[in-house]
Amino acid sequence: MSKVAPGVRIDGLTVVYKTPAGELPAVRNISLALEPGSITGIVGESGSGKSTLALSLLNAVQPPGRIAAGSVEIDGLGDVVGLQGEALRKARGKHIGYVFQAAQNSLNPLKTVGKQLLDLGRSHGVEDLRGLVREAKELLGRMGLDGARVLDSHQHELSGGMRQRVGIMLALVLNAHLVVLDEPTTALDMITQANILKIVREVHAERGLTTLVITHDIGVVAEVADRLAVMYGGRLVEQGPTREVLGAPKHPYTRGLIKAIPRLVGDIDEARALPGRPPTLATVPKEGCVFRERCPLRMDVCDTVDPDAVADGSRVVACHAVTVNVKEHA
Amino acid sequence: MITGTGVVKTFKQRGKMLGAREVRALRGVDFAIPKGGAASFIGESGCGKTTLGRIIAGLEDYDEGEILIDGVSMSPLTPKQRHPHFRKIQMIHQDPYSALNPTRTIHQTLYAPLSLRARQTGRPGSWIDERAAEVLSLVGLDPGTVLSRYPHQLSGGMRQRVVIARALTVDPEMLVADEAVSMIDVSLRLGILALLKDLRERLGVSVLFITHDVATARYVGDDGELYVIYRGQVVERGPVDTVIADPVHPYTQSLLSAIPVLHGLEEPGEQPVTPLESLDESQSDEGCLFARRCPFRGERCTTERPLLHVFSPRENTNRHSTIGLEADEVGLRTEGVPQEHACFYPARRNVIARPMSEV
Amino acid sequence: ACSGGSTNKSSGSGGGGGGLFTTIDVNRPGIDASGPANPWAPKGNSFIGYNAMKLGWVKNHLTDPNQFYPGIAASWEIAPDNSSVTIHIQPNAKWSDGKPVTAEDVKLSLGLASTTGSTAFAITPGAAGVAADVQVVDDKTVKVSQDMKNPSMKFARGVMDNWVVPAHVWSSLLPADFWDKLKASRSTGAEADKDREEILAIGQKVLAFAPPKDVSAGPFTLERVNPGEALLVKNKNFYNAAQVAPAQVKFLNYSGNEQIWNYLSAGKLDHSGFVAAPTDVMTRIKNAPGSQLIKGFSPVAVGLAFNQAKKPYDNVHVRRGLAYLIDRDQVTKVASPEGGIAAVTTSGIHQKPAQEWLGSELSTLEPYKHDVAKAEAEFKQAGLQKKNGKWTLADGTPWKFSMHAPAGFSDWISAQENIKSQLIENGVDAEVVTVADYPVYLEEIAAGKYDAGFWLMALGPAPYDIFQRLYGASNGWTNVAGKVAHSAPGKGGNWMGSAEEIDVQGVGKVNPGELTAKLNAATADQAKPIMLQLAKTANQDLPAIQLWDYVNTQFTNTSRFTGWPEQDSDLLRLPAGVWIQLGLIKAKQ
Amino acid sequence: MVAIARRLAGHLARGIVMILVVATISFFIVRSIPGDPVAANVQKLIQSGMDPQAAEQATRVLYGFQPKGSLWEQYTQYMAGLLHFDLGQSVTHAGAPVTQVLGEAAKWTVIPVLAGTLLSFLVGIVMGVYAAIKRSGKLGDILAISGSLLHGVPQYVLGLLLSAIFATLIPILPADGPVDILFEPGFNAGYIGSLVEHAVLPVLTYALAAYGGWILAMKSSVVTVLGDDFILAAELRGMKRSIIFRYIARNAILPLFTILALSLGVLLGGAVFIERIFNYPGLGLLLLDSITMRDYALMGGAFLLITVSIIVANIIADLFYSVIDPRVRSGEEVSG
Amino acid sequence: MSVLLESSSTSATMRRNFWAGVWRVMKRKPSRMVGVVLILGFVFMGVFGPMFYPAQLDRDPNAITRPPSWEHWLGTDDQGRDVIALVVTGSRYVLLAALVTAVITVVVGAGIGLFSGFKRGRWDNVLMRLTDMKLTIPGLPLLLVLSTVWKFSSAVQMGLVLGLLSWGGVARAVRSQTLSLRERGFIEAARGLGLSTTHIVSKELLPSMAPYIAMNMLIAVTGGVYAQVGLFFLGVLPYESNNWGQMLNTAVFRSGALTVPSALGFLIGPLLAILLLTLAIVLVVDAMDEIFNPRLREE
Ligand SMILES: Nc1ncnc2c1ncn2[C@@H]1O[C@H](COP(=O)(O)OP(=O)(O)OP(=O)(O)O)[C@@H](O)[C@H]1O
Ligand SMILES: Nc1ncnc2c1ncn2[C@@H]1O[C@H](COP(=O)(O)OP(=O)(O)OP(=O)(O)O)[C@@H](O)[C@H]1O
Ligand SMILES: [Mg+2]
Ligand SMILES: [Mg+2]
Repeated sequence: MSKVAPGVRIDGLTVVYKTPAGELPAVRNISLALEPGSITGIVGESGSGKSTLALSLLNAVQPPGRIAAGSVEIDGLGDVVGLQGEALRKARGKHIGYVFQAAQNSLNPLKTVGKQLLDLGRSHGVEDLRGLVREAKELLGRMGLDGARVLDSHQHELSGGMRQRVGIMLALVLNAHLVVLDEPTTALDMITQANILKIVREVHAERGLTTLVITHDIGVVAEVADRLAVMYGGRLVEQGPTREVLGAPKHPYTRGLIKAIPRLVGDIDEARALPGRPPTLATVPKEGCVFRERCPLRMDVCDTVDPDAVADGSRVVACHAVTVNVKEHA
Repeated sequence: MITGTGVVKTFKQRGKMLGAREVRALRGVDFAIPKGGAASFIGESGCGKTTLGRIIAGLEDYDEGEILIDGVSMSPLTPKQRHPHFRKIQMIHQDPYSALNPTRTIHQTLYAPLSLRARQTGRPGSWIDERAAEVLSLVGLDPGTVLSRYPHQLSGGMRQRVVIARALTVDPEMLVADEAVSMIDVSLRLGILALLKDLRERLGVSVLFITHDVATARYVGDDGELYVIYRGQVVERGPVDTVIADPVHPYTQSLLSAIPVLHGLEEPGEQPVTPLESLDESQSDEGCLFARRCPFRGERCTTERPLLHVFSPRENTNRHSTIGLEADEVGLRTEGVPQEHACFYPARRNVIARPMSEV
Repeated sequence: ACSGGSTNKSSGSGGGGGGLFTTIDVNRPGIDASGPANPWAPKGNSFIGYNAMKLGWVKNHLTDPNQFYPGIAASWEIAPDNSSVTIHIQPNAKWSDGKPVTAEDVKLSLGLASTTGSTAFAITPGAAGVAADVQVVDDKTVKVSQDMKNPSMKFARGVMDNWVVPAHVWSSLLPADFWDKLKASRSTGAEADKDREEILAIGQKVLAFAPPKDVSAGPFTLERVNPGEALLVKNKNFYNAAQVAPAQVKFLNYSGNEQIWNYLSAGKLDHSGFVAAPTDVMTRIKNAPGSQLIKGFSPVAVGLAFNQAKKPYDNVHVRRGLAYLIDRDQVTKVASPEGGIAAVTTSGIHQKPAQEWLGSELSTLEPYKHDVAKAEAEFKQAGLQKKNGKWTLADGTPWKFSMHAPAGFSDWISAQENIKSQLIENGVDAEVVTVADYPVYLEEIAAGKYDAGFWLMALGPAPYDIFQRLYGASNGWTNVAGKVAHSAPGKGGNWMGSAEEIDVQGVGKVNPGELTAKLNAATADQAKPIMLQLAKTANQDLPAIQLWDYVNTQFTNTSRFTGWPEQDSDLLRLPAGVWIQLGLIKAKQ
Repeated sequence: MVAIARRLAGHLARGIVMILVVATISFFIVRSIPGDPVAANVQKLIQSGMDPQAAEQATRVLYGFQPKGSLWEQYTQYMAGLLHFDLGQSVTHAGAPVTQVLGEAAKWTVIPVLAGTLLSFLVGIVMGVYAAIKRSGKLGDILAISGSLLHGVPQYVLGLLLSAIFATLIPILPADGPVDILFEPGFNAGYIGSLVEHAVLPVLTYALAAYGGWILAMKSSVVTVLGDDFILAAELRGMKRSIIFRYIARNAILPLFTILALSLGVLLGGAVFIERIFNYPGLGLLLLDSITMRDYALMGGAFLLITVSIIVANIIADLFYSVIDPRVRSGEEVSG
Repeated sequence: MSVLLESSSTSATMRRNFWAGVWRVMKRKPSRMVGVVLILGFVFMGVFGPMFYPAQLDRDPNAITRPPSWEHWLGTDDQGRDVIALVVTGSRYVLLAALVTAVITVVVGAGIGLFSGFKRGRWDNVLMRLTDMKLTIPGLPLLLVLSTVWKFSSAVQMGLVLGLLSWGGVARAVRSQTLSLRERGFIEAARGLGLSTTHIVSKELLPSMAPYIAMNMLIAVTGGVYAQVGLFFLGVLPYESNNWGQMLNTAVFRSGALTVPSALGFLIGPLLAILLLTLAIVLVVDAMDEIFNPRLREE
C-alpha cells in the first residue's frame, strides 16, 4: 500500500438514476482532478449530485443508479469504475476512506464501536488486530476523545460530534490515503462543526492525505479546502483555488451563491437572494446550460448548448458568458 | 409588546416508572419584544431556543414566570382564555414540508383560518378569497398558480412562503420563526429572510427569530436585540450588532469564533475562543453553567451563578483584560438597549472574521 | 321374579388367547389423564365392566327391571314382596392385589354409594325404593332390605346397580358411626338435616378420592392414562380370568363422533358403542374389513314436546295436525338413519316394548301417517286459517312454529331443520332455534320459554320411567313419599301443561299422572292395563309427537375377536367389558 | 443493569395489576353465565334414568365443589385463593384442583405451540430475507402474496385442509391426541416416535399459520434495515459480505424477537381451533370443554391462565428486548 | 366562489389524478384486478345473492351429502340442499356481521385512538391502559367465554360484539399515527391559528389517516368473518341454518367430511369462500398500500 497521497482524476463522469421518466443523469460529464495531498471541497445545493459524485469515487452508486460513462482514475488503484467484487471491496476502506453523509447513523446500533472496528479489521485481513485497536485509540485521542471509552460505547452513547469523529477514525484506521467526507458537519452545531473541521485539517496534514470534502455550506469549504468546486444540477460549473474562487467568482451561480450568504459585518443589504429555484432531477434542462433559468447573463446560446468547462490557469469555468469574456480578453 | 420574566420550563421525561428524569429546558428567561420589533435567539443545539419559541407562541405551557401580551398577563388565564392572545403570535416552523398538510391544497389550507377569521369579524364570504390572494401576494407568490396546488407540487422556498402566508391570515402581531430557513436551499434562504424583514417593515409585524446562524439574525433585524442562550439561560443580550461585534461573554465569543471564515474574502478574528470541552447536559448545575467549558473561568464561577446584568466598561479592567476599549466607545455602541451579560469576568475579545477590505 | 346368575363354569379352554382389545368409551369423550381410578368420579378412570365392577349387570329387560347378569354377585334372591334382596358374592372373587372380595367390601361400597347419591341409597326423606338396612350375613353374603314405606318395584335393581370397591383401600372414607348417621338422616328435622349435610360432605370426599393404585375386582386393571386414552391390562386375580380373552384393553382418544367414524372405517376398533353417523359414513364403516353391526333395542325415543301454555299448542287439533304433517320417516332418514327407526305411533312407548306391553292393541292406535289432507282438516278444526298458502292463527295473526334444541345435538338440529322445511313447504312457517348447551336448554324448557322442543321419552324399561317423562314432574305431577300431587301449568316445573284429567276415547276420563305414579309399585301384570290406558292417552292427547325410537347399534370387528352378542341380545345394553368378563369374547384363532 | 431491574419492576407491577383485573373480569363473566348448573345436572341425571331424588343428591355432592356464599364473598374467596395459586376445584374433574387440571393440559399446548412457532419462525425469517432481497422480482411477489394469504387465512381453514388431506384422503398421519397409549412413557424410541408422529399435523398447522406473519414481518424489517445508513456505511468501508449480512440479520431480527415472545403468549389462547380439529388435549380444548360442561372454576382458570401467559410473554419479550438491544439496556427509550 | 373553487376544479383534478394513479397501480399487477373483482363479487353476493334463490332452498331428502356433480357443483348438504346455494345465501349473514364488526372496530378504534393521541395527558393514559388490557386479553378465549353469556341472536348483534372486542389494535395504531401527525407542523399550526378541534380532527387528521383506516377496515372485515365462522364451527353459537361456519360445523362433525370424501364438497364450499375472500382482501390491501403510499403519489 502506498504511503503517499494518491491523486485522483475524474474524467467525463456521468451517473444516471432510473426513474419512472426514464434514466436521468444526476451527475453529468464531470471532469475533476484531486491533486495528491490537497483538500478539495465540493459545494452545491441539495440535489445537485454531490453525494452521487462522492459515491462514484468508490464505484458505489446505489441502484437504481449506475455510472453511465466516464472514468475515475485513482493512483495505485487504476480506474475504479472497472473494479468489481473483492478487488472493489478491498479498495474501499483500505484505499479510500469514506465518511458518510449521515455519519450520525453510520454505526451499527447493536455493536460497540470496538467490535465494529474488529469487524473492519477482519474484513480487510488485518492480522495484528491489537495494533489496529492501538491505532484507533491513537486516532481518537488525536481527535480529543478518550479512545478506550469510545471503543467500548454503542452508537447511542455518543454525541453527534463524537460519532462523526468515530466515522473519521474508521475511514482512516486502515491507513487509507484518499478520504471522502460527505457533509461532515451537517446537523452538528457550530462549535462542534468548528471542532470537526479543525480535526479534518490537522489529520489531513499529519497523515498526508488526499481529501475530498462535500458540503452545501460554502463556509465549510472556505475553512478547510485548498481547491473548491461548485456543482449545480449535476454539472461542475466552476472550480479553482478556494481563495481565488471566493475572492473573484466567475460563474454567475458562484457569484450569486456568495452574494446570498449573510455576513457578520458589513452592509447587510448587499446580500441578495438568487431568483428562481434549484432544479431537481426531473426539472433539470435536458440540453443547454443548466443554470440559464436563473442566470442574469443568459444568452441565446445558453438554451441549446451546454457550455464546456474551460480552463483558465488554475480556474475552470463552464459558462458561455464567461468564456466569451475570456476570449474577448485574450 | 410581548414580555416575559423568569420563564421556567422543566420537562419530566415520562415512560420510566421509577427513573423519571428532568430536563431543565429554561431556567428563568427574561425577554421583551416591542411591537414591530425584532429579537433573535441564538445558541447551541438543545439550549432551549425552540422551547422558548413554542412557549411564546402559546404552543407549550410554562412552569414558572410570567408572560405579558400587550400588557395582559397570561398566567392567571385558562388555556381557552389565553387563546385569543396567543393567536396574535404565529409560529413559522422549521420544516416547511411537515408544516403543510399534504392532503390539502393551498387553497384549502388558507381557507380554513380565513373563514374562521371572517366569522369572527363578520366579513362576507367573498372576502376570504380576496384575502387569500392578498396574503399570497404579500409573500411573493402568484395566487393563480399556487392556490390549486398541493404542497408537494411546490418547492421548499415556496412552501415556506405559504406557511408564512397562512400565519398572516390571522393578522398576527408577531411571527416566531424557528430556524425558518435552515432546511431551505442556500440560494433561496435569503429570499425568505428578506420576506420576513419586508413584512416587519410593511405590516409592522414583530419577528422573533430563532437560529443557530448568527449572521441570519443580523439580516432579519439589525435594529433588534440578540439573545444568546446557553442551557436554558440567557447569558448575553443586547443590540444585534453590538453583541456580534463586541461580545463579552466567553460563550458568545465561542459561538462567534466557530463561524467558518470565508478565507479569501475575510480575515479571521484575532482572539478566537474555543471551549475546553463539548456540551454535556448532565454537567452539574452549580455555579456558572458554562464554567466547565470556559477557558477564562475563575474561582467564583464554579460556586456562584452569575446573573444577567448591564455591562459596564469598568468591568473590563479585570485580569483577563485584553484589548482595552475606551469606555465611551462602548457607551456609544449601546444605543437604546444596554448590553447585558451573565459573566463574572467579562471581556471584549476580537473573535469574528472581518472582510479583507475592512482590515 | 328371581333369577340365578351363572357362577363361573369355565369351559376350561377358550379365552386367555391374549391380544389387544381396542375400544372406545362413547359415553366419555376425552379421558382425563389426571382422573383417579374412582368409579364415582365424573371424569375418573374406572371403565364399567373392565376395571369397575358392579354387584350385577342390569339387563334392561323389556318389561322386568330386575334381571341381571352376575357381577360381583354370583347370585341373588329377591323376596317375593320385594322387601329385600340377598346377594351371594362370587366364591373366588379376588381383588387385583390378591385379597378376596368379602361382604364387608360390599357393605362399605353400598355405604359409599349412599354418600354420592344412588337410587336405592338416597338420603332424601320420602324417596321411593330406598334401602332400610344392609346386613352382612356371612363373609360372602349380604342382605339389603327395602324401606317399605314407599316401596318400588325397582328396588333390587337399585341395589344391584352399584359399584363395589375394596374396603382395604376405601374404608378410611367412612367414619365409624356412619351407618347410624345414615339411618338418622332418613327422618326429618334439624338433626337429620345436619346428618345429611355431613353425609354429603363425605360424598364430596368420595368423589375426589384417588386410590394410589387401581385395585379392581374386574377383569382388568388400569395400567396408564394419557389425555384422551387409557390402557388396561388383564387382572390375573379376576374370578373368571381364564375366560377373559384380551391381555390388554386400549381406550382410544375421542372428543368428537367424527373421530370414531375414522377409527371405525379404518377397522381400528374391536368394539364401539353407538354413535350417530351419516349414511355415507355408515356405508364406509360397513365396508371396513371385519366390520359388523349388531343392533338391538335401546330403551329411549325422542319426541317433539309442546308447551301447552302457549297458543295454539293448547289445542289438541293443532298438535294432531302437526303430527300428520310431519313425515317421521323422512325426519328419521335425514337425522338418524342408523340410530333410529321412525316411531309407528306416538304412544309414549318405544315400539319394541310397546309390543310386549300392548300386544295387539298397538295396531288400534292411530299411527299419524304423513297425510297433508288430514293435517289441514285438523288445523281447520282448530280454527286456524290458511291465507295465501300460509296458516295463520284463528285471529289471523301470523303463526310461526318455533322449535328449540341444544347446540351440539346435531341429530336433533338436523331433524328440526328437516321438520322446518317440511312445515314451510306445507304453509306452516317454522324456525329452528338453538340454545348454547344442554343444561341451559333443560333449564329454559323447564321455565316454559319455548313453544316446543325435543324431549327424550319412553325411557325404559321400567314402566314408571317410560311414562314419567310425559306425565311426571315436567307435566305437573310429583310423587313425594308415595303421594301424587299436581301443580298448575307454569308452576313447580310444569312446563308441558297438559290437562290434569283427559277424556280418552274408549277409556273415559283419566288422570295420567296418577296412573303413572301407580306404575312405580305395580308388578308387570298389574302394569299392563295401566300401560294401555296411558298409551292411548298419550297417542290421543299428544303432549309430544314421538318422532323416532332409538336403535342400539353396536360396532364390532371380527378380525381379531369373535363371540360377539347376537342381534337383539340384551347384552347389547351392557358395556363390552361385561361381555368380556362373562367370557363371551374369544380371540380369533 | 439498574435500568433493566427498574424496567422489570415496572413491568411486574403492571403485570400483577393486569392479572388482578383480568381475574376479576373473568370471575364476573363466568358468574353471569345463564343456566343454573345444579338444576341442569339434576335434569341430566334424571334423563339418564336416575331417580329424581337420587339425582338431586348426586348433584349436590358434585356441586359441593361450587363456592358458596354471596357473590362478593365468593369473589373475595376467589381472589384470596388466587394469591396461593388456588383457582378452586374443577367440577367435571371430580374436584381435582383447577391448577392441576390446567397443568396437565398446558404441557400439551406448550409443546406443539413452541415447536410450531419456532419452526415457522426459522423458516419464516429465512424466506423473509429472501423476499426482501428479491422484493422487486416475481419470486418476491409470490413469497409476499403467499405469505399474506397464509397470514390472512384463519387457523381452522388450514387445520381442516391439512386434516382433510393427511388424515382423510391420504391417511398417513394420526389426528387423535398426543401419543399412542401403547408405548411406555419415557425416553424410548417408540414413545417419542409416537409423540412426534401425533404432533406433526398440529405443529404443521401452527407453523403454516404463523409462517405468513413471520415472512411478512421479516421482509419489512429487512427492507427497513437495508435502507439504514449503517449498512451502506459498512459496505463503503469494505466490510465482508458475511459480516454485513450478519449486521442486517441481527438488526432485522431484533424486533421480531419481541413479536416471537408475544406470539407464544397469544398462541396459547389461539390453540382452540387446532386442538379441536386434531383432538389435542391442550388448554384450548380444555377451555372449550369446560364451557360446554359449565365447569365455572375450570373455565375461569383456563381463561386466566391463557391471559397470564400473554402477560408473562409480554414481560419476557420486553426483558429480552432490553437484554439484546443496547439502547434499551442503558435506559434510553427507544419507542413509545 | 370559494366553495366552487374548492369543490369543482381542484378536487375534480385531484380525483382524476387519484383515479389515474389507482389505475396505474392496478395495471402494474393484474392480480390486484383479480382482488378487486373478487371483492365486488363478494359484495354482490352478500347484497343480491340471496335474491336468486327461494327463501326456502330446494332440498332433496334422497340426495343427502352428495359429492359434486353436474347438478350440484359442490355437492349437497346434510339436508340435500345445494352447497353453492348455501354458500351464496349464507354469505349475507357472514358479510353483514363482518361489516358491522369492521365498522365498529374502525369507528371505536379510530375514535379512541384519535382522542387519546390528540388529547394526550391523563385521558391518553387511561385509554391506553384500557387498550393495553383489551389487547392483552386474548380474543378467542374471551369470545368463547362470552358466547356462554351472550345470545348472538342476529348478524348485527354478532358484529357488534365482535367489533367491541377488536378495536384495540386499531386504537393503538391510530393513536401512534395521531401522535406522530401531531408532531407534524401542520397540526400545531392549525391549533396556533385557533382552528377548532373538530376542524383539526376531521379535516387535517382524518384525511391523512383515511387510507390507513380504510385498510384496517378491510382487514377487520376478514377478522369478523373468521371469528364468527370459527365460533359457529366450534358450535358454541346458536344454530343458524344458513351460515358458512355452521356449514363447516355440520360438514365436519355431522356429515363426516373428514371421514368420507363424498361430503368433502360440503366442507370445501365454505372453505373456498373464506379462502377467496382472504385472497381478495390480501390483493386489494396490497394495491391500497401502493395507491396510498405518498411517495408514489408525488409523481
Ligand atoms: N435512489 C435514487 N433514485 C432516484 N433519484 C435519486 C436517487 N438518489 C438520488 N437521486 C437524485 O439524484 C440527484 C442527486 O442526488 P444526490 O444525493 O447526489 O444529491 P446531493 O447533492 O448529495 O444532495 P443533498 O445535499 O440533499 O445530499 C437528486 O436530484 C436526487 O433526487
Ligand atoms: N417535549 C420534550 N420533552 C422532553 N424534553 C424536551 C422536550 N422538548 C425539548 N426538550 C429538551 O429541552 C431541551 C431544550 O430543547 P429545545 O428544543 O428547546 O432546544 P433548541 O435550542 O431548540 O435545540 P435545537 O437547536 O437542536 O433545535 C433539550 O435538552 C431537549 O432535549
Ligand atoms: Mg448528499
Ligand atoms: Mg430547536
